[in-house]
Amino acid sequence: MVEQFGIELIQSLKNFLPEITLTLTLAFVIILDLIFGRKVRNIGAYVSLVGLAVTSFFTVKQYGGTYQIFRAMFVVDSYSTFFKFIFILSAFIIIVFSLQSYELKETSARRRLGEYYFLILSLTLGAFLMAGSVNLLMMYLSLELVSISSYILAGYIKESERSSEASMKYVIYGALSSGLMLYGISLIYGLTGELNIYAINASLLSSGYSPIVLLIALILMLAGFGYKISAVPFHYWTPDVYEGAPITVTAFLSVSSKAAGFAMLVRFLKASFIDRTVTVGIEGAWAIIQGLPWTEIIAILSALTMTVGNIIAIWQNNLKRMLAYSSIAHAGYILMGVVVAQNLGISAMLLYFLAYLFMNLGAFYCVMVVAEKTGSEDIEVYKGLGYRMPFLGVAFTIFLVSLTGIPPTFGFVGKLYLFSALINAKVIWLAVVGVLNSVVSLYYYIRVVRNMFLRDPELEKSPIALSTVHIAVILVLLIPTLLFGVYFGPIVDLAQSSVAMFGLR
Amino acid sequence: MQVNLSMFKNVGLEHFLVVSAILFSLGIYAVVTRKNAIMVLMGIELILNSANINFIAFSKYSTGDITGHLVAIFVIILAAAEAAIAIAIVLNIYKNFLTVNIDEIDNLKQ
Amino acid sequence: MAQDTLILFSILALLLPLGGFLLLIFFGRRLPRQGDVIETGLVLGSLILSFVVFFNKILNFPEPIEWKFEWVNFGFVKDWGEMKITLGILVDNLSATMLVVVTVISSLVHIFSIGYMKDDVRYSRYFAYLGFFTFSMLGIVLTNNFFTMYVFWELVGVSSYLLIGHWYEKKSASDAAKKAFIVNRVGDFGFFVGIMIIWASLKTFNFGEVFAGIEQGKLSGGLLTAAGILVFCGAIGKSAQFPLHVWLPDAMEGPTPVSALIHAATMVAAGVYLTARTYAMMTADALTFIAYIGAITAFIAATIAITQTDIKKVLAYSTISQLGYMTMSLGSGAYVAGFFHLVTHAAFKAGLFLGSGSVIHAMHHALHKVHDHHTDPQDIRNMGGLKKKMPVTYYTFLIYTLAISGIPLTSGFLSKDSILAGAFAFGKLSGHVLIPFIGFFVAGLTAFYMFRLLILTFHGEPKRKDVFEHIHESPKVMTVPLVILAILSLWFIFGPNPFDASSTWVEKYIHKPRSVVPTQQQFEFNLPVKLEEGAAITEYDHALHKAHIPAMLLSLGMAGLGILFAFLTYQWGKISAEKVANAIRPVYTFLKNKWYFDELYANTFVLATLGISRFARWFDLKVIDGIVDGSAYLTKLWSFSIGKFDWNIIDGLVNLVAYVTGFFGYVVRLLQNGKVQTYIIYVVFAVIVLFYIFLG
Amino acid sequence: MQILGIGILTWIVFLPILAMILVLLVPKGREIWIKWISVVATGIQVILAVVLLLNYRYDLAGINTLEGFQFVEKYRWIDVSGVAWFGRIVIEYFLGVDGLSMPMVVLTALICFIGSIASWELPKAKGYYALYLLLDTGMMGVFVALDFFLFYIFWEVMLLPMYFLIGIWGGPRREYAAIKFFIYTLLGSVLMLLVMIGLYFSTSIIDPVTGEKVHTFNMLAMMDPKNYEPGAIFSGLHTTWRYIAYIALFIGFAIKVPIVPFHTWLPDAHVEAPTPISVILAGVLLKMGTYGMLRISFPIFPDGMLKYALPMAILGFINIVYGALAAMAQEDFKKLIAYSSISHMGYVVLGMAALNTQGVTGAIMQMFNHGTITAMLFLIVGVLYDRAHTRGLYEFGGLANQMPKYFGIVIVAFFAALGLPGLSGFISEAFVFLGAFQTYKWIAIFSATGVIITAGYILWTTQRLFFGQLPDRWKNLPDINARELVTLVPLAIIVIFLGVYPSPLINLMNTSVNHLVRFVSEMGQAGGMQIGILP
Amino acid sequence: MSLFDLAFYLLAIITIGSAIVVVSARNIIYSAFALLFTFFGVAGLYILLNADFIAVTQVLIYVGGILVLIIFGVMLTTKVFDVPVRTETLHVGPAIVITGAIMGTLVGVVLKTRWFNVFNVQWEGTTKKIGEKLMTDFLLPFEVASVVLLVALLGAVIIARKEK
Repeated sequence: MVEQFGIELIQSLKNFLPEITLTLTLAFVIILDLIFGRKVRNIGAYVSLVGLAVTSFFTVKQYGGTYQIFRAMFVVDSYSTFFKFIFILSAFIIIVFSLQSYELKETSARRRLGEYYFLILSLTLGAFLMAGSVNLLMMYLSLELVSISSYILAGYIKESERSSEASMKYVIYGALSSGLMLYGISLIYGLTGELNIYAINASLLSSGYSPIVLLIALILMLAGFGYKISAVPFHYWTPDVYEGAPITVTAFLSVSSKAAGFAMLVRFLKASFIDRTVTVGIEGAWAIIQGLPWTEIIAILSALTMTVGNIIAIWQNNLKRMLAYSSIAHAGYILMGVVVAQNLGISAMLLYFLAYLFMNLGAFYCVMVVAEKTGSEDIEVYKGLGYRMPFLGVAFTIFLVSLTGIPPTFGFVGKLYLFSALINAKVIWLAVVGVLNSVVSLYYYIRVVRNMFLRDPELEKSPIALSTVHIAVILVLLIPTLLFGVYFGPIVDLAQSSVAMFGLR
Repeated sequence: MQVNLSMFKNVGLEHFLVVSAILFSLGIYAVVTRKNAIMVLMGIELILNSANINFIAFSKYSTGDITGHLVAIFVIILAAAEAAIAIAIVLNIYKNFLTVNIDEIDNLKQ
Repeated sequence: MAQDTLILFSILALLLPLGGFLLLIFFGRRLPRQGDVIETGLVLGSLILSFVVFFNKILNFPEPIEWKFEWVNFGFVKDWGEMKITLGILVDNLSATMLVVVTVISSLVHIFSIGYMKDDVRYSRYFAYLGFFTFSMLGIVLTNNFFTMYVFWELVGVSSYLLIGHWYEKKSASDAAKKAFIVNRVGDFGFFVGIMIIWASLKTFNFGEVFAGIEQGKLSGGLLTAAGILVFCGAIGKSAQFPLHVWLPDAMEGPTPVSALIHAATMVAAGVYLTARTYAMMTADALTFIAYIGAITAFIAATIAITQTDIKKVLAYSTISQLGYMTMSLGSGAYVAGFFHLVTHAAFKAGLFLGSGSVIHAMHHALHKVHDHHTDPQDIRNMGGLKKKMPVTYYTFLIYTLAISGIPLTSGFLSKDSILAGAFAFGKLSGHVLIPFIGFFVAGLTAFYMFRLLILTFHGEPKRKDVFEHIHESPKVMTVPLVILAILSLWFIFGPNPFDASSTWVEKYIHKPRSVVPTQQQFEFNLPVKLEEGAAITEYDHALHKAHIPAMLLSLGMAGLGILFAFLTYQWGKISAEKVANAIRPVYTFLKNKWYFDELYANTFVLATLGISRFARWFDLKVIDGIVDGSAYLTKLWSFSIGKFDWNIIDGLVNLVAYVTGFFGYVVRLLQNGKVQTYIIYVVFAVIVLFYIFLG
Repeated sequence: MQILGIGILTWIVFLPILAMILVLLVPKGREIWIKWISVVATGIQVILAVVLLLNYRYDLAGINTLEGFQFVEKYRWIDVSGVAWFGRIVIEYFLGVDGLSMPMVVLTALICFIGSIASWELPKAKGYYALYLLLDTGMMGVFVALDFFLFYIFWEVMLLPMYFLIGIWGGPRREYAAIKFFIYTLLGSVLMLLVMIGLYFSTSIIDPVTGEKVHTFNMLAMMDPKNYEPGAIFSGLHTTWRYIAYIALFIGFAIKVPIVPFHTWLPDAHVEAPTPISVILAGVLLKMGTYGMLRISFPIFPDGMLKYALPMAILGFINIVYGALAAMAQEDFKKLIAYSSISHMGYVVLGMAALNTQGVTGAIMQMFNHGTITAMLFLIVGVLYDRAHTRGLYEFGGLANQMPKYFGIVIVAFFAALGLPGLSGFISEAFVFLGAFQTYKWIAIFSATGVIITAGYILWTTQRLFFGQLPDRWKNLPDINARELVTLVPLAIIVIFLGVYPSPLINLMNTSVNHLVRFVSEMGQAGGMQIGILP
Repeated sequence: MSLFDLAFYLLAIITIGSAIVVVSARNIIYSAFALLFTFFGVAGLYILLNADFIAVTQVLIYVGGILVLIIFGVMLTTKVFDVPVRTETLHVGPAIVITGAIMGTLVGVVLKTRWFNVFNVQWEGTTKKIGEKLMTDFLLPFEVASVVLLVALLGAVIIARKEK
């Protein structure tokens, strides 16, 4: 028994290489920082970049296979691998951001850079685990790992009141939601006697269950997920934290932890609450289990999320806060992909995440650069900016246009596929809400563009130079945003083949 | 809702669940009402405890295996970790604001 | 001479003036003498050509000659067949005659203008426009289909617009031009609707094919009548028939030769020509309508003319009344007579205008000499006794006046007499006795006011001695046309016998077209009845024949009376005009103010249109944009109540949505109060709500 | 036919993009190069359009048959070899012209060329011309795209450049106008997007290459009922969803046309935009709405078209009369012209609603003619505004003597606008009415009253501007200069030529038009529906 | 009424009563000490559910760790000695409403549901089983937990330590 378990363990470890690499990297980061931190300030960053590179190498090798490891605690499949790509990419980009972030340079944070990168990596590790875990306990653990890392990151600039306030709100809010989630888990455990989502599904189908308890459990768990993906009405922390946290962290949270939350949510719903015995007419559609209308719940959350996010965003004059609300709205869009309960929706969701990665990070980066040059995130400082730094102006415009979802940008393709999913599933009302929302969103995105180009600079008129690094980073984000906007075949292919989850069609 | 009066005799699963439910609610009450950040943390601890009671009770009565216990252990561990972080953050808040009353800490809004 | 040559000539006649126009409009100022000679020469050229065409047609070709070409082709169209529009030229006796009339008058006016417009600021432009007009007019004459008819119809409208507004520095001039165009547009609107009916039901514009189609019964009943009347609406506009006659008097703002050419001789007669062209498709009801319109017009205009004091206004109203005459005669079935009157009237009315022109010219210069720039050179109350100073003008003017009053030995006598005969017969047969009655009454009125004009202008003592000193006879270039026109207004031009209209070449060569209307829609007395002598003649022809002599006598009587009264009043002063006027003051003022037509229209149609258009604008700005913008008041109130909100960006449709979204945004935003525990309450609350929503 | 191995349509569409790149590369202080590059590029575009015209085959119909299209370029653009549960996704790069698009292509090339000359004096030339050329590509693409997705891309690509062109180079209220334009159009196009996706899922064709079932955005495929999958949202005829889709599309296009009551963006946009952009807006952009209806709404939703033909005709009537009346009350020259545009586009709508050869031919001719005429009008306004810096109609008078050449041109344009025979405007209006009358007697008659009102405000404007006494402040207004003449005279020539001899234009389109009319009416009648219920 | 039942009710009353004190006491110190009793009560309940190991862990970690931590927190963030440490409460009204709602719902559901209630296993000593499970099935969570603790540790230090 023991040696048999040993073999099993070896197998598991083989397929666990990316996570192991990450873990080792974060250990290295902290150690090397202790040793060389004085001399090479950014050693942590370089180490983590290398580590991420290695991780991505292993991840690429993993792509396509589906394994279940560590005694059905964790799976490796295309779905999780796709998300891992996203986490790696965003972590990579964020670290590059952080290398130039004035917030980290000019505050006490500069003395804690090693730990900063350590936390970035630990968050990424948590996200990896979230993407792959198929056991409620594992889900809870990895969620907590992500949360704890992000609490600290949010409050990373200790002396800044905004930052620490953000972290405090975050921790209280997060702790409560994870508490609710845990209670939900406990109910499910009681109902099915299982923690593994496949087993849960099996027992739900085999032996009867009380839909009421299941409903409570689901809603309580949604509180947990909803808080991670900041879906209305669990979104309240988002604007405050996003505004308070250092901008690099905000950008990171807006992509990585959101994506992780979605990865976990979708896997959980799809694995536990569908009826695999029934076959549906449409290819790639799932049958929902009896008595639990979770698609409706998600649909309502989605509509609420995008609408609320957009209409509040209209009011924001602080760019960071505006982007926070816009990220809420985007969570709403992405949820549309879940509503349809079809693989098409999931592929659309994956596609959108890729788009969202580039355009959102791009927008945040532009805000960061501007904040660095002008010292403010207020929309006022953007007046005439398009003439003071034309390149950034144009790039920012393109990112915003992409966020609005106007061709020929990647954002449009993402939206196109989300709406396609909805219409294919005949959920027209939500599609209409969606498109109207994207019109509404134009108001506040275009507001920035207007200030940049249609207004003349008031205080400063002198042009602002961008360093080559800035330009390079922007290009890295800009080129995909445009290229995939006109030629998205391969990406769509990737996204569609990445919906394959372990043990599911 | 009809409740069989026999419940007051032989204590069973439901009793523990009810206790945990009450603890849960009290926890939420604490989280919502108490101004002091630390009290809020206490409330959260109550919630976690209630969840734990569920796990243990279920694993005794419903599933009959030990899994619940393990979950409980991990929950306790995480509770500790969370508490540590939370307290640290609260201390930091205290450094910056010289108060730990959450409602006075609302610079970030709207 | 072959047919194609004939066609070729007529096309040339058509195009020469156009060439002149293009030449002058582009290079006018650089040409010698600003190109007036060139233009005149070209028109004379087309005059000669049209004479050639005329005689050839009359003598060699009894049948109409038509030349078609395919203009556009829509290809093969579902349930229509091959849809195409063919245009072309139709030369029959009618158009040939008209061709001559137009070119003659036109060239004479050209020549006259050389003198009259001598030192005008836009001399070349003036001649260019004249050329353009001649071209368009000839187009109307020569066309063989409704489409091009409409096209040239509008084009003459434009040229008249340009010429009326020739002195556009004067507001009155540009106003008159505008008025003329728009009023005409109203008529043309009807004309176009008529064309639409014809096209929709007969699938062709060509006159011949249209008539053939009607004969096959493709278009009949009320729709046919409607089509007829609607087409006639064009005539109402152009020929200034009641109720659209108001533009013509104002049109006198243009240079006098223009009035002579366009607003007396040719263009306004185009309406009559159109009615004659489409005569075959007119049903009985349509004809009655036409007859009454004509009669009413004739009467109204005549009554107004009595009271006018502006020499050109008098002539203008007489023109309207004469046009009413023609229309009436067409309506009452005297087809040939109507057209005949058109021809004769063209000559003497042009003459009258040119004569008045020469008077005005003289007056103008005289007034200029005495540095009097306030007196109106056109007001007959300042004239008188000009007979001695400008004899040529006077005697020619006299001949015209006799002609228009229908005194024997003049062309007017012949045509007018047969018109009245026609009216007489019509009244007798159809029972519409009002028509002949008005006819005769107006004959008298005409004689009266024309002689009033003549007397006041030329006879008696000059009213302004000082001016009178400087009056001179106009130069040759102006008097020669007068003489020619005077000759043209005599009987022998048309026929040997001054008392028998039927002996004239007009009556010989121009025949009433056979009606294609279904018999039940014709007057029964127009249906051919077999009489003993082989020829199929209608009851109407019979009555007409019998009506000649009485009509002649009666009309002579009326004219005589009119002239008598004129002399009694203005020459010998036996009757005091003032007394009469005072006696019937209300009537007098009513007539003096032209029956208040202008005021009526100004206060109804014009006002309404402007009102509606203002409303439309207001509606756009306030209501639609208001709905869109969210009305200003609310917006202000709102932005006041919620503090600063960037209305620049979220504006527009934008505003309504923004207004709504903004509202919700504001409400929802209030929830975001920065207190984490409040958030938590919401969350827990939401959880409970969600639960209970999905429980049921 | 190809140039350097690349299809001519690709050239004509993407030439401006190349020029744009060149423009962006031009170093600072070399503004003149930028101008020349753009003018030359657009000029070449015109030449290419002429080449197309010369090689155009008049006997091909197009509309719904691939072989009926000319200069076709059809490549797989996006081809997602599918996963089991979701067939293949095929988006084609599919260009081609037929009788509907050919006139529009010529028009676009011409107007863009003239516009680029007219833009000569504008500041910030680099940004301006870059955006201008991008806009050019967008418009040209819309008219030649035969793949709905491609069409949509081009459609949307125009938005942003237009927003900037109005917003940066516009008049005092430019921001408002720009955003209004942007929001309106986006609102319309998102509706279009939904319909497009719905169609995409409803239709599927057999891939000739692999023989498998393929979803496609190919418009021609969407026009064929056989390609609709049973049970799909838009399958069948006369279903509620199809009607809803038709209306959604209609609104999407109506906003561009614009049809009352979606028109209020137009006066603002036109008035605020700089002259060349107003020219582009009125000359080309408005046509895209009506073109979209002819190219997409009618053939794909013939049932919806027939069901809502009567309301459409009524809307056309409202446009004509309402626009004319509103124009009459304006005191700003440019605003007046803007409203006259609304009125004139009403003729197009009426003609299309008639759905017979003459009506549709008239409509397309009106699209072309209005393009040229209104371009002239806006240029004319521009000429005056550049000199006087005001557009108040009440402030002028007696210009006829001051600026005779200008007066001459204006008279041509004005008379063309009021539909004077012999000028192109008349022909199209006449055909529209003749066509409409066969279907809707009374609507046609009522609409014809618009002609009178038009005459009213045109002549009134002429009088205000040119007649009467010249105010002293304008004593030294220079007459129209050479560059402006270069922009105006070609248009004037076209207007006159087409007014006298419209056959070239008609022959260009009538095969296609006949085909379209037959196709739509037969398709619709298949569902037992026919047009022409007299109101 | 067996001894088991008696014990249960006793512990339940202790737990809930002290919990009520926790949430309602005005003085933080009181609530802190009430929390102590709650934890003990819960531990007792664990023993009733024969989860001996968990009970011990509860006592060790909660009482020995978390509670001490909390009290430290209280000490560090309130001036204990000069003024009595009071904390006000806010929006009690809504709080009572939602708490009542939740409690009612949960209790109701708990009592109404027919739970999968078959076993009544009596473990003697769960420690060994837990150990085995921990090393086999729950190996991954175990490792992850260690990472979580590491992160927490580091984070706490980062945030709490004084900047020099």
